Amino acid sequence: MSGAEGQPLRLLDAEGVYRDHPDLRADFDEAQIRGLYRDMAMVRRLDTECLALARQGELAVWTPLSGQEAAQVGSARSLLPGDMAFPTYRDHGVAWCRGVPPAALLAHFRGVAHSGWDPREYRLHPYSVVVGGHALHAVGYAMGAAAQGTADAAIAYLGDGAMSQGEVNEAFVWAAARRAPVVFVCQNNQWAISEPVERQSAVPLAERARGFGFPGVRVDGNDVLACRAVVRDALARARSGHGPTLVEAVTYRMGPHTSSDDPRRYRTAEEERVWLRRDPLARLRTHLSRTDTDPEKFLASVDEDCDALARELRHACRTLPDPRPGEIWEHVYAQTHPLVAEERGWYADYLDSFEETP
Amino acid sequence: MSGAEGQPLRLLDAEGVYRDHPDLRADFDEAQIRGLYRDMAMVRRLDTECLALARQGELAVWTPLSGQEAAQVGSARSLLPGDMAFPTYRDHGVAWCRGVPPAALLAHFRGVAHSGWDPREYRLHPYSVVVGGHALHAVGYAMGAAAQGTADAAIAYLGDGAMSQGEVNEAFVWAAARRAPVVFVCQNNQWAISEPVERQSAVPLAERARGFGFPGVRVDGNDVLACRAVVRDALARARSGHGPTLVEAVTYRMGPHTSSDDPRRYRTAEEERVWLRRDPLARLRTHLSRTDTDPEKFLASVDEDCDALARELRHACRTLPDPRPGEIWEHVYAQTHPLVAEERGWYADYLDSFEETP
Amino acid sequence: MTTTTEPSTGTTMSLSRALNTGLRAALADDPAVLVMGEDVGTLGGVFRVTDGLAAEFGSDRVMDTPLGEAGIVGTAVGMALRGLRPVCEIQFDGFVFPAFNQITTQLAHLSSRTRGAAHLPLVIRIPFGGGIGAAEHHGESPEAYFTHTPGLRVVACSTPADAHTMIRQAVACPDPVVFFEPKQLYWERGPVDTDLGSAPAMDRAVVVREGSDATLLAYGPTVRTCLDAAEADEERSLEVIDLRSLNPLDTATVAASVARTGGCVVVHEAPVFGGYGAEVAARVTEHCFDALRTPVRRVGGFCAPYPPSRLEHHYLPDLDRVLDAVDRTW
Amino acid sequence: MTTTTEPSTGTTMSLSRALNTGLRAALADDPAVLVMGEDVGTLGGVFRVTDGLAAEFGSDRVMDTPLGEAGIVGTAVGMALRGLRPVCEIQFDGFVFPAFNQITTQLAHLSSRTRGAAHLPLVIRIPFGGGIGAAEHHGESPEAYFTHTPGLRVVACSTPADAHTMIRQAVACPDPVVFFEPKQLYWERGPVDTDLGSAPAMDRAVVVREGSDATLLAYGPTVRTCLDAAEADEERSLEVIDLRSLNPLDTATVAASVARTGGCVVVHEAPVFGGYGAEVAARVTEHCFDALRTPVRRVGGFCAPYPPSRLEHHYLPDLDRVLDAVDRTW
Ligand SMILES: Cc1ncc(C[n+]2csc(CCOP(=O)(O)OP(=O)(O)O)c2C)c(N)n1
Ligand SMILES: Cc1ncc(C[n+]2csc(CCOP(=O)(O)OP(=O)(O)O)c2C)c(N)n1
Ligand SMILES: [Mg+2]
Ligand SMILES: [Mg+2]
Repeated sequence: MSGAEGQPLRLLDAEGVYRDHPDLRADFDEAQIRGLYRDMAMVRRLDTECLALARQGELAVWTPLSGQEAAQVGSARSLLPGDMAFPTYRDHGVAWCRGVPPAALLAHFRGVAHSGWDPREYRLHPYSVVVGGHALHAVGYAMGAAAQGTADAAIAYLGDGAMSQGEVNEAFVWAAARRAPVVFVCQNNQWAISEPVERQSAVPLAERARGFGFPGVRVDGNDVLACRAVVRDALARARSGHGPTLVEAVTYRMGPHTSSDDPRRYRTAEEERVWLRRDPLARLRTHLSRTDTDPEKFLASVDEDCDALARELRHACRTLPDPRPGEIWEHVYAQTHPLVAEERGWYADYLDSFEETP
Repeated sequence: MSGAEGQPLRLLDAEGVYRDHPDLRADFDEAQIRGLYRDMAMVRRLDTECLALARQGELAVWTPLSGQEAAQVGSARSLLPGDMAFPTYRDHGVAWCRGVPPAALLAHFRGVAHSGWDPREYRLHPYSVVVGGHALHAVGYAMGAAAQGTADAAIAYLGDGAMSQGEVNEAFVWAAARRAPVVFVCQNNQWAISEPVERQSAVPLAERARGFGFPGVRVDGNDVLACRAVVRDALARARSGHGPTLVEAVTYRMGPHTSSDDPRRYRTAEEERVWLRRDPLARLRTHLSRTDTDPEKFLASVDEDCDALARELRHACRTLPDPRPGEIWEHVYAQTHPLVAEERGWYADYLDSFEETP
Repeated sequence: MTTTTEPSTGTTMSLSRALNTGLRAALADDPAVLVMGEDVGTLGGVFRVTDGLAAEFGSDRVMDTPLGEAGIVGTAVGMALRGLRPVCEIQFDGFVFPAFNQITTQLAHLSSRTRGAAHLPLVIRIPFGGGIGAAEHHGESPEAYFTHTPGLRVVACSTPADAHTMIRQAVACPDPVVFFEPKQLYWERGPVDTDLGSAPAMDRAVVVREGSDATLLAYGPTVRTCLDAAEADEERSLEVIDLRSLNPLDTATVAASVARTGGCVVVHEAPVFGGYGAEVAARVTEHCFDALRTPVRRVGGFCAPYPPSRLEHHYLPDLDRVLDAVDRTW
Repeated sequence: MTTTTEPSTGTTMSLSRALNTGLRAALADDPAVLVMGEDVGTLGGVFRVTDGLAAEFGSDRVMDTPLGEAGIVGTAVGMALRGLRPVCEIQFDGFVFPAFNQITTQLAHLSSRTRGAAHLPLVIRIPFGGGIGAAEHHGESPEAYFTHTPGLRVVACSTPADAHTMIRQAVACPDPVVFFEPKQLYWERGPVDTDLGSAPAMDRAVVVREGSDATLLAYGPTVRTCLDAAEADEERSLEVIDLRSLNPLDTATVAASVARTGGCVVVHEAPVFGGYGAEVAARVTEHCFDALRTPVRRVGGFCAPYPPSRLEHHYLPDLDRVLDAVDRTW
């Protein structure tokens, strides 16, 4: 596959017009395209809603994904059920595609749990807060899957900033040395908080891979069809024993870094406007409205689903039960640990002592 | 400059015949060539002598460089006095070229000091025991030199194994992002203790650089002229603000990893024989004997110098004074530290208490 | 009640601002000083500690770095070797670990390794502690990993006045300093005296409230907790010491107090087990064994990773837990 | 004198060999177990602990990895998440720090982070301690960095018998275990009983010498030092406890002894300041305050990086320094 340098691979142009690409197989039928659109619309709505909940103080913080729906949905919809995904804290679209109930995402951001889902059930690792900390896990997981003789693959999501972390580059070393069935998807959203991607690298990030001995591909991260095709092929390559691929999805974080961030401190409104015109949802919607058998009806049904999702989220957020104090100690160890038991007991008694006081 | 892939750049072929290379300026005169040969012969002798001292128990350990003289001397002789070198534990040839008195090298290996020289005086950082730990220092040093408006450069020595360390790859990120005047010289001596270089990378190590946005060059590390020319040019590039270069010097560790290692456990005698035929000293000697005005006389004088060096080393080793106990605390902090003072005082009294007992 | 750290003269400002003015002074005083880290330039840091400094001193002296903590500390070490005085920012406590190798095996060792030839006047600023409702790894207290590492000095400020003077003292110090800033108190306001003359030395503990019945030892965010506890205790007269310097520890000041009060409680947010309080307790016991009524009591975090924020008030030592421990010094 | 850790039955072998046979048994017992690290395969490890295992189990189960400790531990975490049971080797104590982020923020947190869904039965073997005349970073004792990290279990073996049983217990343990091996004792020989049935649980301390006048607490290499000291002391009857498990600490066994002897000395090679001995001292004091004649005495390394090897005998606690501390328990 080509495309580590220069123009990112693309199937839908900025006007939503579909153009074949010699390197990409893009045989998506109407149902698939509708599915991708629906996913993107739903996570966009999820995002808007959660940002609002954060601003209302219902969530402690929120990390918006708006602008990155195509990269996340296109890649995550390429996974098979047995594959394992290792997301960052911004990959709600990936969580959505893995089937994690939206309400389960809130636990982390409301501060009731570090992670709200069982990673084994959804084959989605918890969000990685330490930037890059999960890249090696994906490689190890993939090595394990290969050692067990399965065709399962792993996918590791990274930001452009994460590409500077030593551990992430070590993950590239290991993946290459062991030909691990892993795909690295770097969402280059142009910013690591206030730092533009040029501060991390003078050359396109996809080029990084070749130096480690595996292919890098630059794809238009706002074109869900291209993302879907590129990641599907990379996963197939991984599964068949040909080793890792780095996919750089060139995209944009349209909102703030988190609900506490103010992007006006470091970037221009003009830049934001330029990228607004590249909105991945708008692009697929244009395509749909040209090609779908009944776009109006379909889009209306999506809108309804979105509204329902928003209601569900608001309700879920406000009814999320607070954790019991005992949970502090509950899963520190799998096996009995006397110190944990002692502290836990002490604290329970300590709390009781207050209740006893009249 | 070309040569990140495929055949390493070379000026002297395996038979010691000089062949021009379109990419390399190689205007070395007789005095320079003699100098390079003398350096290589001296450090080879230093190495043999120190390995013997280690085997006799006079040194706790020794890390032999034999086979890597050309890579070390060729690169280090390209440094200007104001440049700073950051060596590994095996770069005695670099230390030699920086003017460190050979006896000062022994301190580390005899265990009387962690490092035997003043890095400011010789512009040679202490040997790096933690693999890769010094790569970022070289980058930072180079950034500092540039910030101060000087044309000083830094050179960081790395092994093939070190290329897998996250920190080393982070050093590549920083060097590229800041266009730091630093040259990375990776001596690919084929082995990281018992692990062949293929375990670290599936592609030539020099290729790593391009992915970070700077050039990588593969040079025949057993050809001192090529090493000298390549590193000189890379340093010139760094000095003139064009940023870092990675030089992979393809060479071979002809001896054990350390005096305690037994390479027969992991590599074949046949492999060692193949590389013995590529001995960097023999190669330059053949060249010299063809081109030098009076090779016999010159080589004889070098032999004498080597013998003198060996005597000096043996003497220095046996007369190296043991450190005083107080040195434990002497340089932990530059400024008074009550705990250090308290412990030091206590221990002095404690030692005295033994002497008092009759 | 002595208030040595809060001189009556001086402007009132937040702790974050006090650090900002301290860094500004350090940058202005010495062209070798530079500030570096993630988002410290254009953004001015996520806590605004470096706000405006890049505009004033340029992006080469207030430098936005690539995203990698080993890179930040490792290149800073290299710059220090070249004669600069870098002040590194680690964005949050939980993100210092990628730099741990550089800090532990390089920064802390280089002076000894070179027999004093390498000077490393390098400061690592780390916002630490919890109680701000943040996500995992944004509320931790990793100080004990550093206090056990010879070659490092470790300090923590707890007031705007100290923040200002101590950051300037740290920058001026010829040794590496790990400088902890209490996140929870960034927006607390207090007087700041920009004249360093009257400030206590960086490695001195300060009695911030005098008392006679028991001694509370704290640093960073728990100084406030202990002062509140002392205030709330109507029956007992509690002395509160802000340790300020964790390595070295000002044993003399601490021991003098405990010898007088006969009771001691040490309070921090980090897990008690193997925490810095263990060293304080052991050391106080070594010095004041006969004076102590009971063992030194330790109050701190539990043997568990820092919990999700809805549980942090259970995890963090508060006024009640401090007073409960004080009860147990009789 | 009880010698619970040295059963009379069993073959005699070196500690290195005892680990080797333990690992072999673990590999043979469970196909999910794998061994990984630098030079653990073909070479069999620089201390020959994994000698012959690659030949027997293949290079996929005894895996030579690229040179990077974060990579070793990080990929091992991933493999554990997939259901394997990796045993990682860190070649020397001083080289564990590049993996510190993985160990501290990932390995130790993942069970809590996933509310118990992620199991991490992962062992990190670390040869530790000095006294072998080696270069910088080959003689360190970093255990306190790990004991303060909730989520990790930390153990240290000191005899061939324990080496064999404890490594097998560690591999079988559902939690991450940091497993310290005393470099200095790799070639010490002793009996090994390969039947795990009679072995004490991994988290129990063991009284390795009974005594009535004072208690010496040690682990890893200092167990031998303390036994020698106890032997050499003709006037006093010294009890020696091999802590074996540092986190959790078997407080009950320790406190029972100190309550009886009234004197306590804790001995390790790591710097005393902020070292593991501080926790032991604080905890023993909390439990045995009234029984203690004097404060718990701590003997260990100094507030300095591990020195060049010609000075290590000054830095390391030896028989004399232990006995000097025993003197000071009266
Ligand atoms: C190791 C580490 N260092 C610093 C941080 C603080 N931090 C959180 S997000 C972020 C920027 C990440 O940028 P990028 O990788 O591009 O991902 P994005 O946020 O753009 O999705 C930083 C510096 C962190 N979480 N982890
Ligand atoms: C961080 C770290 N991990 C492990 C080691 C142990 N070790 C010492 S040398 C070495 C191999 C280094 O190989 P390479 O980088 O190729 O250099 P060479 O020895 O071949 O010169 C290893 C693993 C170390 N010194 N530092
Ligand atoms: Mg980004
Ligand atoms: Mg090598």
